[in-house]
Formats: sequence, structure tokens, C-alpha cells
Amino acid sequence: MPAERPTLSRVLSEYGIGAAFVLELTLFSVLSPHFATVDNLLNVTLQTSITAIIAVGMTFVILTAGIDLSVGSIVALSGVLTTVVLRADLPVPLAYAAGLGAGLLFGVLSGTAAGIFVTKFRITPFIVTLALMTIWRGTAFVITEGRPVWELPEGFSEIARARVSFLPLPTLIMIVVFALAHFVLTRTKFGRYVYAVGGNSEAARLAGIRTDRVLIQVYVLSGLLSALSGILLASRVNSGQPNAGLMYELDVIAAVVVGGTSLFGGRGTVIGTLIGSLLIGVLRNGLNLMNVESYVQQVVVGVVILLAVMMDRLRKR
Amino acid sequence: MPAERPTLSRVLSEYGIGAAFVLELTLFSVLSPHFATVDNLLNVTLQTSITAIIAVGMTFVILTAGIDLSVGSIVALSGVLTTVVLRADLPVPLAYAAGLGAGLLFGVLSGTAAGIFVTKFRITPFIVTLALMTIWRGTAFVITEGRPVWELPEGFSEIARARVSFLPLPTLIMIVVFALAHFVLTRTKFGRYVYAVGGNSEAARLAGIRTDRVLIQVYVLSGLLSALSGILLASRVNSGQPNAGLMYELDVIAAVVVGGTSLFGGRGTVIGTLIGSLLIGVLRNGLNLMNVESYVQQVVVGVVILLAVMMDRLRKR
Amino acid sequence: SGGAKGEGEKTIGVALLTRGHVFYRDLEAGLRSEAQKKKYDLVITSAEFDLGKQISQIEDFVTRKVDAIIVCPVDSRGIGPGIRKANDAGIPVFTADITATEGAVVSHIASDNIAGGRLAGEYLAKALHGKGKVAIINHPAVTSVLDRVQGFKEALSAHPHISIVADVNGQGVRDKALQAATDVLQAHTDLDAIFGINDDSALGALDAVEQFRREGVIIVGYDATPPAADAILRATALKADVVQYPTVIGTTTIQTIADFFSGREVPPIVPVQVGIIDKTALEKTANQGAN
Amino acid sequence: MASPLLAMTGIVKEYPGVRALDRVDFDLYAGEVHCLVGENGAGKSTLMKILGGAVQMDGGTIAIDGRQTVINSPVDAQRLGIGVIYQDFRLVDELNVAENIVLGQEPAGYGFLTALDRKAEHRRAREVLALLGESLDTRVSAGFLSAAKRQIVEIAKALSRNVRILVMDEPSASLSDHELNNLFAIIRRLKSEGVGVIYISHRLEEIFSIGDRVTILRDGSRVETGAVQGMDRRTLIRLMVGRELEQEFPKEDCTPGREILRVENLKAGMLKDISFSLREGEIFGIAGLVGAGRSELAHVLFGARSRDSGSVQLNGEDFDPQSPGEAIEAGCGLLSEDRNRYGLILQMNIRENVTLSNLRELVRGLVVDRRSERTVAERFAGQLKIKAPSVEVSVETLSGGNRQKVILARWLFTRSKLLIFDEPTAGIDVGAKREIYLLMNDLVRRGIGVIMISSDLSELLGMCDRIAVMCNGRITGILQRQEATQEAILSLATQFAEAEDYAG
Ligand SMILES: Nc1ncnc2c1ncn2[C@@H]1O[C@H](COP(=O)(O)OP(=O)(O)OP(=O)(O)O)[C@@H](O)[C@H]1O
Ligand SMILES: Nc1ncnc2c1ncn2[C@@H]1O[C@H](COP(=O)(O)OP(=O)(O)OP(=O)(O)O)[C@@H](O)[C@H]1O
Ligand SMILES: [Mg+2]
Ligand SMILES: [Mg+2]
Repeated sequence: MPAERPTLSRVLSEYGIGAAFVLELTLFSVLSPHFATVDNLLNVTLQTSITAIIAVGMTFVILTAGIDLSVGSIVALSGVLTTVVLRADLPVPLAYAAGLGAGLLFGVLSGTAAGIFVTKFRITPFIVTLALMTIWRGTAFVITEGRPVWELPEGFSEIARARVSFLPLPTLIMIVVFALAHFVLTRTKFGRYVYAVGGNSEAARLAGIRTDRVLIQVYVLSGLLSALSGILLASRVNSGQPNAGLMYELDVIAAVVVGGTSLFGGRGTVIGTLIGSLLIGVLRNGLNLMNVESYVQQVVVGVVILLAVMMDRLRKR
Repeated sequence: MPAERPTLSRVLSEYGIGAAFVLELTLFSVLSPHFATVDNLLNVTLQTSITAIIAVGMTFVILTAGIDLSVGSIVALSGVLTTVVLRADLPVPLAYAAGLGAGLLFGVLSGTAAGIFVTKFRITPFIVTLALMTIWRGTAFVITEGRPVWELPEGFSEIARARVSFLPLPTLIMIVVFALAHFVLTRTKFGRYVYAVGGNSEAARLAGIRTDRVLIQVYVLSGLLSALSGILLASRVNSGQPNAGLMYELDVIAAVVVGGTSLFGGRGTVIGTLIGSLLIGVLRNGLNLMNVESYVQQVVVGVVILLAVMMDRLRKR
Repeated sequence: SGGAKGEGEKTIGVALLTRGHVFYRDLEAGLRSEAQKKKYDLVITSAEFDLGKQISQIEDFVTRKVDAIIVCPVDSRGIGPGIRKANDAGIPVFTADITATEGAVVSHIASDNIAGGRLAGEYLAKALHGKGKVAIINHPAVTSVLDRVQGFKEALSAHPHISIVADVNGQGVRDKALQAATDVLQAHTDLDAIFGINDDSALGALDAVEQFRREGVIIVGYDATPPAADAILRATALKADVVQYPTVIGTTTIQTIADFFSGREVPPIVPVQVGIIDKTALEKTANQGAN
Repeated sequence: MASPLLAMTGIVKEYPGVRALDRVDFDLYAGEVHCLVGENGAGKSTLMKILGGAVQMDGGTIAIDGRQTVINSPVDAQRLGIGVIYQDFRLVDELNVAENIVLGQEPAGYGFLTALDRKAEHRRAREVLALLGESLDTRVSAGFLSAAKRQIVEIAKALSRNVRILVMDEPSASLSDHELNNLFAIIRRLKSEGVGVIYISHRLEEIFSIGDRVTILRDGSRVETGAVQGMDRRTLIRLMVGRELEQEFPKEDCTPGREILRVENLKAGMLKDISFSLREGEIFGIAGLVGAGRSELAHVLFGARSRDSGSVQLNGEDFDPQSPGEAIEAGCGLLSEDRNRYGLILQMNIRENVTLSNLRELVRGLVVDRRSERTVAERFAGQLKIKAPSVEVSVETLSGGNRQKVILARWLFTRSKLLIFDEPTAGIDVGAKREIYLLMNDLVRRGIGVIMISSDLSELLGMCDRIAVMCNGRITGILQRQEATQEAILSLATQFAEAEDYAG
């Protein structure tokens, strides 16, 4: 995890997938006149921001050799909870505080629950978070009876639509989250412990690290960031959708792993995750821009992911 | 992996989840008058057979510390290929040979491809099979243009409906597949190597095991069994459905892991997988019989899986 | 449930396609409200687009010996084996919304998706004065959607100056539809209209259009769910919606079954009206409601 | 003389930043024991890995029976009759002892579906273990075994193959004399059967009792090859480290201060009635045969395992840590015997491994101060002579002994009041051992209490103020430095062994 100033060329060689990403950008610029416009590139970052933010939490979890399948359902339920509370008859600033608070708090609680099951009951993260995934999804449907929550206060949809100078707010949030996460992972004690626990949890425990606490913290982080994404998504679609975030878990894990993080823990970076997320986001965007048929798109996405990772491996030989 | 004669009590204590399963059976028998009938129990085995057969291949893959996300798409595409070939104007016995052959051959080829990417290009199995998952799914849609393949020869739907004495044929096939797999894993050189490669692949290599070959073989097995399931499913629904097997990968991995196989390789049994598959299958069936609302079902399924695995862990303390 | 059934009490098994879409929530609501009146017990399951699962659910109904089964098939042909199982057990089967082509079905209660798609196409053609560029926010994994798109394209084919420039997969859910629609708007700055294959798709497209502040793009949706109706009334880019009356499909289905139970003859196909509504139509019904 | 069984000539191996082997020549005759010695990181293991097909050489040739051969993989090596006991254990934790011993030698025929004869496997495994004088339960999973037992299985695995060339890379690092004698008996027998044995060890007395010839490597180059007979310990050490080494055990007398640890009637698992105390500035040795319970005692004191009853006081206060974290906070450190499994985070670099247990001290504000962290790591790397291009290289690339030094550095950096060293010098070269002893002197001088568990009796005798001897979970005696002799320890170490065996 060396992290001196990352220059472009350093990033490319270290985060191997970077070269594939640059190639992808170049290709789409040539192939579609609509691709390399400021507007579209901002658009891609806006679209990617939702899953990319989740991918940050997932990176922490996977670095500890865990996995979090509940992210997509947390997106849905946090969006639902936030919007439900927003609809309640509260004065405006309070409604927002309570709404956003409810969504984020739920993410934290879900993460805490996951962490406790993983550490105190020693249940494998896959099962714990799979169970939470179906439980939260079911709950979102029970609460809403399967209908979207709508008729929200005027300003809510502005959150995702706002711009800070030219940057969409979700993009800005994504950048901040990545920067913080990079800092935490490479510079702080907690980050170091995350790598240690993922690398060899028994050795980490014997080195005096409270491994259980570290594990709970990463699941809380993942829950919190998923909830944050869920709220942003709800704002984007100006409603709480119980079916939001379906299958996000696979997309997000794919981004993390394409970005070079090992599912066996102890190895990986959030910069890799950022590139992985963007690589996949740009791919979808580019193929849509080029009007590639949706069935064919699936095939192309699979092939490109395989090629990108292969390029990375061959170069590292 | 001790495997002397498994008596019921041995199975229960060794395959920890067995106790949870027995409890589940007892509960449903008490709660629903429709549950503990021969008909319904056969019905459950028939319903479970499709995913349980895939779960056998998945167990081998996971034992080597790999993963196969492509199973659901193989189910779809093998069903599509088989039915497409069956519709071609061939004399009956040849049509069946060619149809089933095409489906199974595809499974083998997909597995070979996965194995080669994993071993020769050293790409992590998650990415390889995720890519194949979207590629095959897309291909199935491209071939069929999104519409099911139907108007099949009369006898095709009989495959899944046939009974051998009182046993549904898919159930029988499932039993045979499990028995063979149990034998292979516990009694043969190949089985031993699967555990060795999953437990410590470097140690296995240094002991003179051709680890690459073992890995390719497990992916081929997983592909083949997925294709077999795909054909059974196609026969059951008497058509080739391009969207068949959606999300099977999660269901199947859940069954394997609930059954006690470690995602980190080297630990697990197919008997555990069988119990894991049945536990989940019975749960769905029982909840349907008890008229539990489908959203609530999701919640209950999640909670029960968590409890079952927790019971297992607490008992093993 | 599970207890001894009183005289005249009937249990009906329902195998829905999904419960993740508002259309089916409405259909289900129709089923429930009518069943409550008739004092029927409903056992509602949902296959979530998984045909194998749906067949298993029907098998579970057969095991339970329900008095009738309602299916919204995941696939018209593929559901055949499930229906035959029910036939073998002598349980009457009804299909709602989507037909079944194999096995014996007492009655099919539905609106016609191809016709609905055609309505959407014709509305757009008129609104565009026979000229323009159109995009489809599709979800081509579901038969009913394939039918809608087929009808839509048929209607447009009569208008040579209208071209379909994009056909993207929004997976029928609002967040994914939003993403797909955003890309379409990026690629086609001169886009005139969008057809969303259901309301989540149309509303996702609306989110995109509003976020781009793209004037002049019009959207037609499908299902006329309350949020969509609201958007139409607010004079947004969403101009019209194909209405099926899922609640009516639900209530009609139960009424048909009631007729069947009471020994009356029921028709093999019970049509439920489809239509298309725009702001004017909505305002009119609202006024009627007020009167 | 007949042509050698094995001739390796001009072997070159490069790693990024290191030339691990620089044109090394090495040969071996049938029926001889050829020892290989050298400092940590000299290239011994690398040479043997090349022979075993585990890694590929960058230059040079290998001839067997005078015929040039290519060894591209472990399979090739096996086919040529080469068996290797690797320094870092290569057992499959999930397989049981018998399965590990026969791994890769399952019967040929019917391809991979060949049925296994499990009874025969267990029989075979027991036979081989019996040769080593061990009666391990062959049904136990390897993951449950202690370091020493794993070592024995590793040896058995190699012995179970019919090899012509047997490589043993530090087989004795965690063995006690008892097991070692059995091992030597086997080696002598193999010799008489015409097997060529390559033996690597840092315990030089072993070289003199078993070796015929010895080759010395230094910094990847061969320094000398000669008959063991003509060589004495001093010369050997001089050739290895490149200078004279005065006094192997630089024990300093240090007057013990207050009592810092008192253990009374401790019971836990196999441990019974453990009582002893330790004073500031004291080095307290614990001797015993493999499986006597020494490591278990260490783990219990350190809070890594729970205790059943008894009391422990640290600095006069009750000490019952529920986790290693608590123990470390209270000022207790444990260097575990199995560095790869329980010590190092292999993916991390040297710097990160060294500072892991005491990051707190390096945190400024929110962040870990990279500069001072690096200074700390470099200081220890220098002090312990860790051989690596920089402290930023991953510990995975280090030689066995250098890995051990990294883990040692971690505990030196924690400023504990009580340090428990479990086999601290396993795999460490003579020169570095002396550095470690000097460091221990340093620690005691600062008033730290040291418990040293070791299977190397001469080291215990050389460095400890008192030596407790354990057998079957009990302390059978505590000897003062003056009364401690090899014989006295051995007799205490076997005191209960037989009696309890019969009882059990
Ligand atoms: N995979 C690797 N990558 C980089 N360097 C390596 C690698 N493996 C070994 N080395 C380096 O090669 C050199 C020789 O290591 P080797 O393991 O052969 O030493 P050794 O003589 O066996 O030492 P020890 O007595 O400590 O076991 C060391 O400097 C080591 O750091
Ligand atoms: N509760 C127990 N009951 C019986 N045996 C146990 C128990 N706990 C541990 N053992 C076994 O007792 C042995 C004690 O091992 P330990 O590692 O403490 O011994 P040691 O003296 O350090 O020897 P070694 O040189 O093998 O490390 C181990 O083989 C361990 O598996
Ligand atoms: Mg070595
Ligand atoms: Mg020990």
C-alpha cells in the first residue's frame, strides 16, 4: 500500500487496470462523437457515483476478506425510510434532518448487525449479508407495500441535482468519499489494521489488534455508505423505490475486484476501486451512446471486463 | 472429510446444519397439514433438484477456493441450445442426441473456458465467471431475440415429468449426482486433490499435483452439471427460456455455504450441500404452504438461514 | 390459515409474475379487495420472473389442494407443465394479464399488451405530427414487454418519418431507467420522444429529461400509476400513459372465479379495457370524481 | 570417484533488487550427507527450491547421474527422485496427517478417478512416523498441530517417498533433542542405502554430528566446500559470517529486581498446576519435549487462550487478559513459534510488520507518521541485520531467518515489561543469534522480564538465569543456572511421560 503522491503514470503502472481504462476512454472518444464532451463525462461520473460510493465501503470489507451482499437492499430500504420520514408532517429543516438521519442510521445499524453476526457468532460474511439482503429487501416491500414513496417535499430532488460550480453534487460527494477513504486506508491506524486483519486475522489478533472491532467497523462503514448512496439515489429519482439497487452487490463487487482488490483480503486500494467503477460505468455509457443493442451490450461488457483484467495480468508478468 | 458409513446421528452432528434441518422439518409438519405428505415431500425434492445438482458442481469449485457465477446463465443458454437443436428437422432419436449433446457440450466448453482463464491467465474466478455470466446471458437473448423457444417434440417435457417407480426422474438424477460426487470427493484421488488444492494450492503443487488440471476439471464439472440442470429445467417448462436461472448463482452458493463449505476452500462436503439445498427448498415450500405473504417470506427466509447457521456455530463451540 | 374451512369458504392460490412493480401491486390489490368481499382466502406468491419458481409455487398449491389457481405466467408457453399439474389434480386455473398457451385454462382475464403498445405508438405519432426521433426505454426480458414494444413499433411503422434511434435496457426499474435514459439524451441531442415500457421506465426517463432540462422531449408511459398520473397532470414532459386497469383485472378475475364456483358458465377470455390517457382525460375524470 | 549423483553448476537466481544466487556450484554423492550453511538470506533455500522445481533458475545447469536435466516443476523433481522438506511448512491444513504424508503419491491407474485405499494410507503414514519415533494420531487435521508436530509431518512426508536425493531445509528448527536423534538415525540409514542427503541447519553442532561435507554460502555465492572432518566450529562460523565471532552466548549477569510475574496453580487445557514467578531483569527459560505444553502456557499467559483456574499477577496486579490486545496493553508480549501462521502479515512490508503492535506510538494527530515509522523499522532492520533491499519490501520475499527477525523486531518495539519468546531463534543464523542474545541482555538490563521457550538446550543453558522444565503440561522442576545441565533437564523432561501414557 505505498501511497506517495500518485502521479498519472504511477497510477497507471501500479493500478494496472488504469491502462485498460485509458484505452477504453480513447476508444470511445474515437467511436462516438458524443462521448468526449464535458457534459457526458460529468454525466458518467454522476451515474457512477451511486455505485462507486458503495464500492468504497465494499473495498474495506473485502480487504478484511469479507463480503457485503446487503448493499443493494440497504440502498432500497434507506431510500424508503428517508422518504417515508420526509413525508411525515414535520417542519422543513427537521423533516430533512430526521429523514436523512433515519436513512443513515439504518445503514449504520445494518452494518453493526452484520459485524456482530460475523464476529460474535462467527457466521461467514457471505451468509450474514445474504440474509440481511433478503431481510431488508423484504422489509422495504412490506413498508411500502411494493409501491414507490412519492409526493416528497419540493427540495428533496434538488440534492442529487445540485451542482457545486460545475460539478454535480453526487460526483463531488464521491470524490470526497474516495479521498477520505484513500487517506484512511493509507495513513491511519485503522487503515493499517484493515489490511492486517485481511492479511492474516489470527496473526493480527496476536499482534494485539482487536480484530472484532475492526471487522464491525468495516461493515458499519459499508452500511453507512450504502445508505448514503440510497439517499442520493432516492433524491435522483425523487421517490423511495423498494426495488432500487437490485443486483448492485454484483456490480459493486465487480468494480472492486476489477480494481485489483483480492477477495481473499489484505491486498487492494480504493484508487483501484475508483478506476474499476469508472471503467464499468464508462463502458455502459459508451455502449449506450453507440446505440449497441442491449443483448449485445451484455456480451460486450463481459468480454471487455475479461480483456481489461487480462491486460492487467499480462502486463504484470 | 471423514466419510465412514454416515448414519443419521453422525450426519447430524458432523454436518451441523442437519440439526437445523430436522428442526425445520418438524416445525413445518406441525404447522401445516399439507407438508408431511409423501406427495409434497417428493414435490420438494423435485423442485430442489435443479439447483441442488448445480450446487454439487459449485461445491467442487468452492472447495478449490474458487467461485462460479456463470451457472445461472449456463442453465439458460444450455436450455436454449438444446431446445433450438430439438426444433431442427431431425429424426427423433438423432434430434434428442444432438439436442442434449449440444446443451451438455456447451456446459463443458464454458467450464473449460473458465478453467483456462483462471489457470493460464491467472484471472480471479470471480471476474472470469462474472464475465461469462453476462456473456452467456446476452448470447441466450441474442439467439432467441428474447422470446422463449417452444413447439418442441412431444416427448421432451416427459423427461422432467417421468417417474422411476415413485421417484420423479429429476429427483433420481439428483440423488445419483450426489452419491457419485460424495464418492468422488471422499474416495478418489481427484477428490483428495480438490481438497488439497483448495486447502493450500502451493503445498499441493509442491507435492507434485498438477493444480491447473484439477482447477480446470472442477470448472468443467460445474459447467456440465449446470447444463444438465438447464436441460432438466427446459424440459420442466417445456421450452428454452433465455431468462431461466436468473440469480441461481446466489441461491446455489447460499446452499453450499449453509451446508458448511468454506468459501476459502479446502473444507466442506456434498452431504452438507445436499442438506443446505434441501433446507432452503423446504423453507420456501413450507412458507408457501403456510400462506406466508411473499414479502414477509423474504424476511423469514433471511432470518431462518441466519438462525440455522447460528445454531450450527453455537453447537460447535 | 390451515384450520378447518367453514362452509363455502374457498382458498385461491395466486402466482404473480412479480410484486416489484406497481402494476402488479394494483392487480393484487384488486384481487384482495374482491376476495375479501367474497370471503375467499388468498395465498399470494410471486415468482419474480423465475419460471421454475413459478411452477414450484403452482405445485405447492396443488399440494395444498386449493380450490382455484390464478397465474400471471412468467412465460406463456413455459407455464404449461405447471398448469397441467393443476389440471391433473382437477383444480381450475385462471390466468390474469398474461395468457398461457398450454394446458387447460378456464378463463383468461387481461388487457392486450400489443394493443396497448399500439396505442402508445399512435399517440406519439400524432403528437409528433408524423415526424421525429424516438427512443425506447425497454426491458426486453419479459414477454409482456416484448409485446408492448412490438405493438409500439407496428404503430410507428406506418409513419416513415419517425425513426427509432435508440432502444436501451432500463430493466423496468426507475433507477436503472434513469441511467439508460441519461445516456440516450447524451447521444441524441435532437431526440423528440421517449416510450417507457412501464411507468418506472417512463418516470426514470422523466427524471433524466428534467435533469438535462431538455425542452421539447415528450414521454409516453405505460400503466398510469399514481406517480405517473401526477406527472402528467403537472404538465411535465410525460404527456400520456397507456392505462390498463390492473385493479379491475384483479377484481374481474375474482368475480369470474366466483361465477365459476357458483356453476355459471364463464367466457374463455374476459377482456378488460385498455386506453390511453393524457392531461385532458385525467382532468375530466378528476372532475367527474369531484361531481 | 564415480560421477556425482547431483551436480548443480553456475546456478544463478535473480529477484528484483537481489541476486539470490550468483553462479553457485553444488554437488552431492550417493550415500553422503552434504550440509549447506550460511547466514540468513545467503541463498540456501533458494538453491533447494530450484532443485525441487518450486522456482525456476535464471542460469546454470543441473545434472543427475552425470546427465543434464531440466527441472521445470515439482512433478519433474519427483520423477527424478528428489524429495524436499521445505523450510516454510507446506502442509494442507484441511487434510489429516496421513493424507498429507501420502499427498501426491496416491496410486496411479484409472486416471483421477482412482479409488483410494484409506486404510493403507494410514498404515503407511503410521509406519513412517514410527521410524521417527512418533505416534501422532494420523486422523488429526494438520491445521491443529503445533509447529513441531507439523515439522515432523513434513519430514515424514518426504521420507515416505522413495527418493534418491533428500533435501532437508532446517528440519530441526523446532525439534528437541529427542526427535532430532530419531531423525539422525534415519538419515544414517538412508545414507547406507545410497541416498544422498542435503542438510541445512543453523545449529552448527548438527553439522558436525551428521555431515560428511559442508558447503558455505555467503550473499548468494559459494565460499567453500570441504569435508566436515577438517573443519572446526570457529572456522565454519568465520566462513559464514566473514569474521571471527567471539563468545556465542554473551550472557551478562544482571541482578534481578522486583517480582513482575507470579503464576499460581494455573490450569488450562492440558496445563496443570503451573506455578512460577519471574523477576525484573531475569531470563527465565522453559525447556521440554515437543508437545510438553510450553507454547500453550505462553498462549494462556498472553490471553490468546482462556484459562480454567489459577491466578496470575503482573506487577502485583491481577492479570487475566481476555485477548492479546489486553495483554499487550498491560505490558506483555508474545513472539509466537510459528511465524508464518501466527506472526507475520505476509502481504505487508517489513516496516508495517515491525510497527504493527505499537502503531499508537507513531500516530501524530490522526495519521501514522510515515517518516518516524520508517526510521524505527530501519533502526531495527539494521540492528538485527535483516537482509532486504529496503524496509518497503513485502516480507513474503524474505528468507526464513529474516522473517523471524522481523517478528522479533516487532516485539522489541513494543516496550513490554514482560516478553515471552517462543522459539525466538528458530532458523536464525549464528551471527544473528548472538545479536539477539545481546538484545536480550539489553532488555534485561532495562528491567524487562524475559521468558524464553526453546528447544535448543545449549541456548537455554547459555542464556537463562533459571530454567523450568515441562512435561505433559506440568512443570517438573525449575533449575538454577548453576545446577542446570543437559542431563538434568532431560531427566525432568521425561519424568511423567511414560507414567501418563499408561494412565491415558
Ligand atoms: N520471492 C522472492 N522475491 C524476492 N526476493 C526473494 C524471494 N525469495 C527469496 N528472496 C531473496 O533471496 C535471498 C535468499 O533467500 P533464501 O531464502 O534462499 O535464504 P536462506 O539462505 O535460505 O536464508 P535463511 O537461513 O534465513 O532461511 C534473500 O535475500 C531473499 O530475500
Ligand atoms: N486441551 C487439550 N487436551 C489435550 N491436548 C491438548 C490440549 N490442548 C492442546 N493440546 C495438545 O497438546 C500439545 C501441546 O502443545 P504445545 O505447542 O503447547 O507444546 P510445546 O511444548 O510448545 O511443544 P512444541 O514444541 O510442539 O511447540 C499440542 O499437541 C496440542 O495439540
Ligand atoms: Mg532458508
Ligand atoms: Mg511450542
